[in-house]
Amino acid sequence: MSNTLLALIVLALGAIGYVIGRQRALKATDGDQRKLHSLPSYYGTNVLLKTMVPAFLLMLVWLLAQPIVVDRSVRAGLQDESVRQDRSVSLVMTDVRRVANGLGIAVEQGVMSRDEARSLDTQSTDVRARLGEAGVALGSDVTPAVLEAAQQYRGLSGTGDIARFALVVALALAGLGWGVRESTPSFRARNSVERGIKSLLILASCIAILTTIGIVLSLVFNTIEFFRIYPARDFFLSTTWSPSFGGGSELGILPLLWGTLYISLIALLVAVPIGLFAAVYLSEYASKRVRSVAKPAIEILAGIPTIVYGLFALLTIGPLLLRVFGDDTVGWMDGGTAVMTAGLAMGIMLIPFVSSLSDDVINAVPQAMRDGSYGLGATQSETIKQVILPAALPGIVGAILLAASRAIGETMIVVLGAGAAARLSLNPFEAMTTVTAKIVSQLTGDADFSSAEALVAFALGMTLFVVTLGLNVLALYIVRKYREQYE
Amino acid sequence: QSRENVQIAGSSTVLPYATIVAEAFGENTDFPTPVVESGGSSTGLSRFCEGVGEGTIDVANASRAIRDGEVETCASNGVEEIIEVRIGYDGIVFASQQSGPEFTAFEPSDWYQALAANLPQDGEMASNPNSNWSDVNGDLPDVEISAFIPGTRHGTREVFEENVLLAGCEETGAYDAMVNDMGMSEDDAEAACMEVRTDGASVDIDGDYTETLARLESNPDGVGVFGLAFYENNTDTLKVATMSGVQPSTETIASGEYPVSRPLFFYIKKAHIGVIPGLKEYAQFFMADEIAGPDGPLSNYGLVSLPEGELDEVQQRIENETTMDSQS
Amino acid sequence: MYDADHNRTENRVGQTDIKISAKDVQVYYGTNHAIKDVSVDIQDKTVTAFIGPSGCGKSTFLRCINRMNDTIDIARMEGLIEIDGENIYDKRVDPVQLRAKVGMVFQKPNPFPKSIYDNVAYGPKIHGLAKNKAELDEIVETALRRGAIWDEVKDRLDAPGTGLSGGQQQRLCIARAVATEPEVLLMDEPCSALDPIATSQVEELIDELKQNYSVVIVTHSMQQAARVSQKTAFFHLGNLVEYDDTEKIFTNPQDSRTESYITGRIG
Amino acid sequence: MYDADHNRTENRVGQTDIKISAKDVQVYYGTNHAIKDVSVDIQDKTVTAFIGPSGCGKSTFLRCINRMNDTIDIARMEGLIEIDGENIYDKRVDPVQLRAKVGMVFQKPNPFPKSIYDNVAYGPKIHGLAKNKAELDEIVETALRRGAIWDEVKDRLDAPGTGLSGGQQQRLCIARAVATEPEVLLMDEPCSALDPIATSQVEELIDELKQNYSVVIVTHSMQQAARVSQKTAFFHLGNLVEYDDTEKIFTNPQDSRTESYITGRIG
Amino acid sequence: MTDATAGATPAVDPGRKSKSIITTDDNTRRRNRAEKRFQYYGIAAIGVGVFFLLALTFSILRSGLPAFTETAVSLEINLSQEQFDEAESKLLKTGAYEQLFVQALQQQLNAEGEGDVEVEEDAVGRIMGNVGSEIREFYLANQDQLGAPVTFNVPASSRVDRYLNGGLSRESLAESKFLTPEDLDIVDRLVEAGTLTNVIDWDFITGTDSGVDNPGGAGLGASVIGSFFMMLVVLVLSLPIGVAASIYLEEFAPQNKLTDFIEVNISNLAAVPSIVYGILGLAVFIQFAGLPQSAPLVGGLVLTLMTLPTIIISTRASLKSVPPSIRSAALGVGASKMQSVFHHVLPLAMPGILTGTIIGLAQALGETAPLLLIGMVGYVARGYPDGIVSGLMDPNSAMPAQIYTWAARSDPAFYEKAWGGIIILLVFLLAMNALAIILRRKFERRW
Ligand SMILES: Nc1ncnc2c1ncn2[C@@H]1O[C@H](COP(=O)(O)OP(=O)(O)OP(=O)(O)O)[C@@H](O)[C@H]1O
Ligand SMILES: Nc1ncnc2c1ncn2[C@@H]1O[C@H](COP(=O)(O)OP(=O)(O)OP(=O)(O)O)[C@@H](O)[C@H]1O
Ligand SMILES: [Mg+2]
Ligand SMILES: [Mg+2]
Ligand SMILES: O=P([O-])([O-])[O-]
Repeated sequence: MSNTLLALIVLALGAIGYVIGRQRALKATDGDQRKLHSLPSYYGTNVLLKTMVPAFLLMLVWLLAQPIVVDRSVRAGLQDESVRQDRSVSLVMTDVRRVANGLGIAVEQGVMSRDEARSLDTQSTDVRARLGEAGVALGSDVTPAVLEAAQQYRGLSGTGDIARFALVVALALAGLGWGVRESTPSFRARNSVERGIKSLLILASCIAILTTIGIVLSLVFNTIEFFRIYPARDFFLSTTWSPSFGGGSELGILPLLWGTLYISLIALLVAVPIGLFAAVYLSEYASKRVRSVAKPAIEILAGIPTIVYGLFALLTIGPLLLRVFGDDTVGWMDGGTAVMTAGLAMGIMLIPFVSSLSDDVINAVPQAMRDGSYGLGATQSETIKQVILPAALPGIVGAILLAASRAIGETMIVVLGAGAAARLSLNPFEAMTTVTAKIVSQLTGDADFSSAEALVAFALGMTLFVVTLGLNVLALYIVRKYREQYE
Repeated sequence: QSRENVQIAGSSTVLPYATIVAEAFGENTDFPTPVVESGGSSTGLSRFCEGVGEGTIDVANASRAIRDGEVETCASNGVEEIIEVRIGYDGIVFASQQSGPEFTAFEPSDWYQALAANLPQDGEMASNPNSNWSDVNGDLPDVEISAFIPGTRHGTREVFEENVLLAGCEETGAYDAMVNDMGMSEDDAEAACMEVRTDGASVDIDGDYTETLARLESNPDGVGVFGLAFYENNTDTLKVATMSGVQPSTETIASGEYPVSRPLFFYIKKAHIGVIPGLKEYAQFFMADEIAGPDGPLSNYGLVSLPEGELDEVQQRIENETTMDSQS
Repeated sequence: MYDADHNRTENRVGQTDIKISAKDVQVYYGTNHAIKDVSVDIQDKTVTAFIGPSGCGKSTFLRCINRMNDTIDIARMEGLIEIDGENIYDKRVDPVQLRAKVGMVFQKPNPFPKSIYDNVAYGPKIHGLAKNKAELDEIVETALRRGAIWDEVKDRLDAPGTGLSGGQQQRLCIARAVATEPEVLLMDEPCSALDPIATSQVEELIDELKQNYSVVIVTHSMQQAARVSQKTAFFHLGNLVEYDDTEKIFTNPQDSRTESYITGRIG
Repeated sequence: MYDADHNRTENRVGQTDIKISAKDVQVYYGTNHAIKDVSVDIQDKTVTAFIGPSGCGKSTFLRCINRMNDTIDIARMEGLIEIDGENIYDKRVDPVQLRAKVGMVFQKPNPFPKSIYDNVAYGPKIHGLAKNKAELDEIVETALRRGAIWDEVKDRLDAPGTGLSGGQQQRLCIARAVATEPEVLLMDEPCSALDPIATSQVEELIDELKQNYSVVIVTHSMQQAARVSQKTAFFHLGNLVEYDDTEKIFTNPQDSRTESYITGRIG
Repeated sequence: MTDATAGATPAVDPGRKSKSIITTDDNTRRRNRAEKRFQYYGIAAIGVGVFFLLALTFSILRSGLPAFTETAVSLEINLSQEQFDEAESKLLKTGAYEQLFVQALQQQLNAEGEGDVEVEEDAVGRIMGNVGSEIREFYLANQDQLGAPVTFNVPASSRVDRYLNGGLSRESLAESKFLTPEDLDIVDRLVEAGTLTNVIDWDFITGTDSGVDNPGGAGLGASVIGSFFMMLVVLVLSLPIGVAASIYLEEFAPQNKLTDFIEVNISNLAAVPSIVYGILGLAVFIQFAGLPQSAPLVGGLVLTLMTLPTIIISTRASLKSVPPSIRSAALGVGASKMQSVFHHVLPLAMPGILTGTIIGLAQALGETAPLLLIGMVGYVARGYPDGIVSGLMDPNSAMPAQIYTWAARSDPAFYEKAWGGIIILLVFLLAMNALAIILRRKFERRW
């Protein structure tokens, strides 16, 4: 509640700052904005940013830190006496927080007065029952120590809340003052604002790095643990994948990697040509009406849950392929689940990834390029193939990379469509499986979570991460080399 | 903020029963409906063992007993007191399409001979020559072997390997042949008994029983391994085969006649009792006679409930909050 | 190859075969009536200049002749244009073949984002004018020479065409257009970004082209029109005001507007 | 607002304040040395013409003056350019402010894919030149008038700027550039697509601008250079061959290359 | 030149007949055929896409539409205070109410029946779905109705529903313990009497999940809300962050090793299996930051991280495709880089950005795996949140998670529910995309 209020106050101060900053700058030049370095709105925005950004940052940090600090000090008080023999401090703290919260709710609902909440003791009151009246359920009766700690908790939090409120508002005001003082005609407000925005942009791109670090960190420890109990050599070089419970599993990643690449390849062989042709048709040939219907329609394919594709692969594509390539005809295929089955279903799913994005970039190629080609007597398809697609190449590569990534990361279709067999084979009509599918199954299975069979999921994840990283570096390198010719 | 609800995670085999209980618990008590996550026994236990406190789960469902290594990890993370609750048994049945070939009776030996990677032949291990069920046993239909068995991530697989494959291996004398004639160590022989062929006759299913069912749907000659509850819910599309002459049912499993079954569990963090409202009540509710007893909704759904005495003992254990180490 | 025929064809300049014949052409951009009722006969083996103030519809009319207006959504054309007696808006006409026959140099140079070589080789390749790489190389070289840009780019044929200076791009586009050997060449201000020398080289090219082909050139330079063209058409506000022998237009215009324009009084 | 100062400043034409001073400027495109060692002082309130054959580096040098070369990845500049005594490549210099001060009309017209009005209003808007809509309208109208295009577009200010004819686009870009009231205006062949009348209107504009500002114009027309400029610089193969009073360059060039060029012998 | 070229193109001679444009020559015919082929490939590609869309839609609709109806029993019962008190004293109160209802129905059947065959209570129990909680809820809220007749409309068992829909035959029930062929006679009687009717199952659209033995009570409503809050988080975070990151990388970042590293990283993040994001989310948001489990906020954050690469990659691709002349034009009138990007480049790149957003959100909306680890898959029947904060923080499920759990349940009725859920998911998706698609149309232009 008070946080919402605080946020609103800061927002209001920001708005006020905007107006003042703008006015002050304008006033200094008697309303002639031409004499200002920047547009008046930049002066306003400058003040607004200076008012709001530090204040919100402080508020955020404080909100994160206060519970920790309060926790720490209440905890210190509990340490000696009251930690029940069989309870860790953290659980007692859970109780303390629950009671403290309960008191808060009770006060809010008028079940208890503020003083009462402060002076309550376990002898004279059944705290559990009183809190029950306010709809706060407690797991057990409240001990005096816990109640006391809860009251202390409430006190500290209350003080913290007030201090936060005051400091945040003060900081906002300070920022406002600073910004307003700066708002002189010669102040480079635009540069200042743009610097601020640029920092925000940089911050946004850092999130990608943070995510990467997070992923690596969340995988790496268990991966190390895995390699401690399972030889890395076997993991990377063995061509057999056969986990079992009794120990003695063989956990070679090669067949899984092979399956991943094979299935992704087939999916891309389906999705890229179909997607590109669809994109080309939509952007170059189709009438506006057809385009406005077909494009979003195809995009639905990306939104159909993958389990549907999995079932579609299993129940429709598999039997169909079996009829064509099965024992009755050429005998390449033994069962309905195969690399081909999953690859086809996945390919369908990936069509919109390629088509929609490529359509947008193709559409963005300037008309002058087309005119130039038509003017030479090129047919539309020649123009597309030789002028437009090369011009749109960077974007198309991006789209294909996205589709490839999605193919590598897909699980459900593989589980249902490809069969679960980990094998190294060239025949696309055989069952295989992928790294991702095995990550999911090893992670969510029945194996002992500290065993190699479960930990291998992390090693698989880590390896896949490194492998795709390598592939991406390669892709970047190729694109760069290719692109340099053009720009 | 403090957590209001009981938080449960773990086995997908226990999940159905847990949902029945959770729904009833929410409807019949003043506590909020517990949250039951699926994700597998292993995930559930690993989260269970992350530590104590509100941010961790209170109960882990498991379709197998917790392992020593896991207990150690738990302990090292401060989860020292665990209450083990055995809720009943899960029967494992062999079923095929209602309209498919006549699979009506199996012996463990049939399965062993059909699925083993290698069979002893003239004092040597040779790769399994059987391609049709009738090659294995003349009474079985003459259709290609196509079995859908639980993948290695499933606890069911372990039961299948031990109670069916290994049993069949011993029944046919293959085990003895390996140990005595070929001079294999007992461990090696056991491993050889349980090694499943990879030429496509047997398909590992990593997903749920619905996936096995879907596989059968696209392959009418297939035979699949299911949980009893699943089969009972799908008698319109599946027909079940006897194993060693015994028809699977809650009664034959409870009595121990039917050979393939496994116990199901959930584990409670004792430290959370009294901290998380409703935790103990949930466990009590779960194992109450009206729920987990032979006439309760769980049994009605397909859980093989605990025999009378055992149920009492479990109820007692919950009541007294008896932890695992204190019972042993 | 043009040179070879030079002598034989020289004498036929001035003949009056009609190559392109437009009748009552109207062009609308949405509701904007950009070309009003234009009828004109353009002769073979002749250079025809289109002059007129900016925005009067020269480019628009030019684009009608090889149906480049088709690519502008909002453009709508009415009337009849015949080339060699064939209605180019006939259903059976393949605009691709038309455009191969009627080449075009656009007002704004628009090199492809490809190498200089590929820019020029593109047309010959799609029309199958070269049997092999060596022949193609030759075609490219010849075209670049005729576009008066060979010397500047011969060492950087692999560099992107978009990295050239404005005038170089313009000449590249001219080279690109002549490389496909069109029968009619439409040039929309081909020398606007060229220095006098390059301009005169292009003018020479035009002169050479007219031995065999018909060239239509849009220009804002009266001098240029007078220098290179045999016929001149003066457009004003979408109307074809006057069309006659160049000499006549520049010495004795019939319409007062024409006179005003060439003497620099209306724009 | 320029007109207001017209009379007062008239008499000061011909003064020799140095506005832009370039010393030893080198520009490389990758390994291509496009500008070699160019030093030149450009005076205030003067029109300076850059002439030279196509591809000699005029545009490149022009783009150095307002640091538009910064946007070309492979372009690298060395040397010193000062405007009003301040090194424009100094770290503290804000290229944005520089470009607001040094306006530019590009060789290839590049209107924004927005309405004509917005094309012109964009600069004044971001520089805060108008207090309100009415003022902005006025600025736009004035700019379009000065760009000699007002009459043609006044009825279609909401139409997209990209739907104009080539010459109209060019004038729109001129209007857009003058709308921001730069102190220096760099014009890269501003009249290349214009008819004589429009050209003379733009030349008038240039004449008017020089009362207060400094104008640099690239042109291929010797006549135009002679007409509008007071100073002329002749570039050749990346070198500044000669820089002097226009009159002198055209009547008595010092360098033989200059002479060859203006008499039409080298290109 | 002359010599060299004369041989090259002998076709040109002064008196040559100029080519007709109406009669096509061989070369053009060949090229036109290629053109036609190319165009047909395009049409075929679209056709393939649309065909699969239709095929999938058809199978989804066929399997899912029955989920929207249910077979309901309407019955008037009269509960006394004593019966109420007794039921309330039980541990399994809902069971007691159910029994009362079943008894009432049994009585009615026997009363109006021919009298010769007694209908067993068990048989009636098998016909009914789980009805106890509905009845209990009603009487807890309306105790004044005790002792007065009240008509209830409650679901019959899922098998009865399937039988009446033609999904079950008598023969197939031979082995079933949940419904016997004989029970169907009673069902037929009830249908004739109008006690059993087919009605729209509003609970399915608005309700929460139910236990596995109660398919009639299962609903998707709460998880729609869960998904809504998740998507809200995803949209609010991933679009601005993704666009901001792309702008920085594409327009401002110096070309150096670091930005290359970031670029490669982002493409790589797109290839990280979604369950790994779940692992990350569990570690960072739940264990480290202490956010609650099963909360849509956490789900949204995880999906945001997962969606970011998609949005960044597509945004960068479309920023790249904006021609440089636009940037020069803006810089040339003295716009700052920031202004040129925000005023000119970004609007032109908008279609691509929106496409990336549509695809990214579609992917996020249908994703289950990462939710597995942060507690949103399973049984999370917590009903509706009462505000934004509670919507974000209270445990909830999400549509794909709910569908996934249903699809794994034994009772085939849940399989139907899963497909029905997919229909709702797609409707939600379409609604979500509609705005983006309209916006995209507005921004699309060619120049
Ligand atoms: N973006 C670029 N990348 C590489 N080289 C370039 C680029 N722009 C120009 N050049 C080269 O630099 C040299 C000078 O080009 P510049 O554009 O300055 O010529 P210019 O004098 O303006 O010619 P024009 O009159 O034809 O416009 C030319 O050789 C040209 O090919
Ligand atoms: N794509 C278009 N959309 C709408 N109107 C257009 C388009 N192209 C040209 N116009 C308009 O049509 C008229 C004729 O334009 P056109 O380009 O033919 O002029 P032009 O004679 O070539 O002029 P310039 O010498 O300036 O190139 C002009 O009023 C112009 O604004
Ligand atoms: Mg034109
Ligand atoms: Mg230039
Ligand atoms: O999910 P399970 O651990 O029971 O296989």
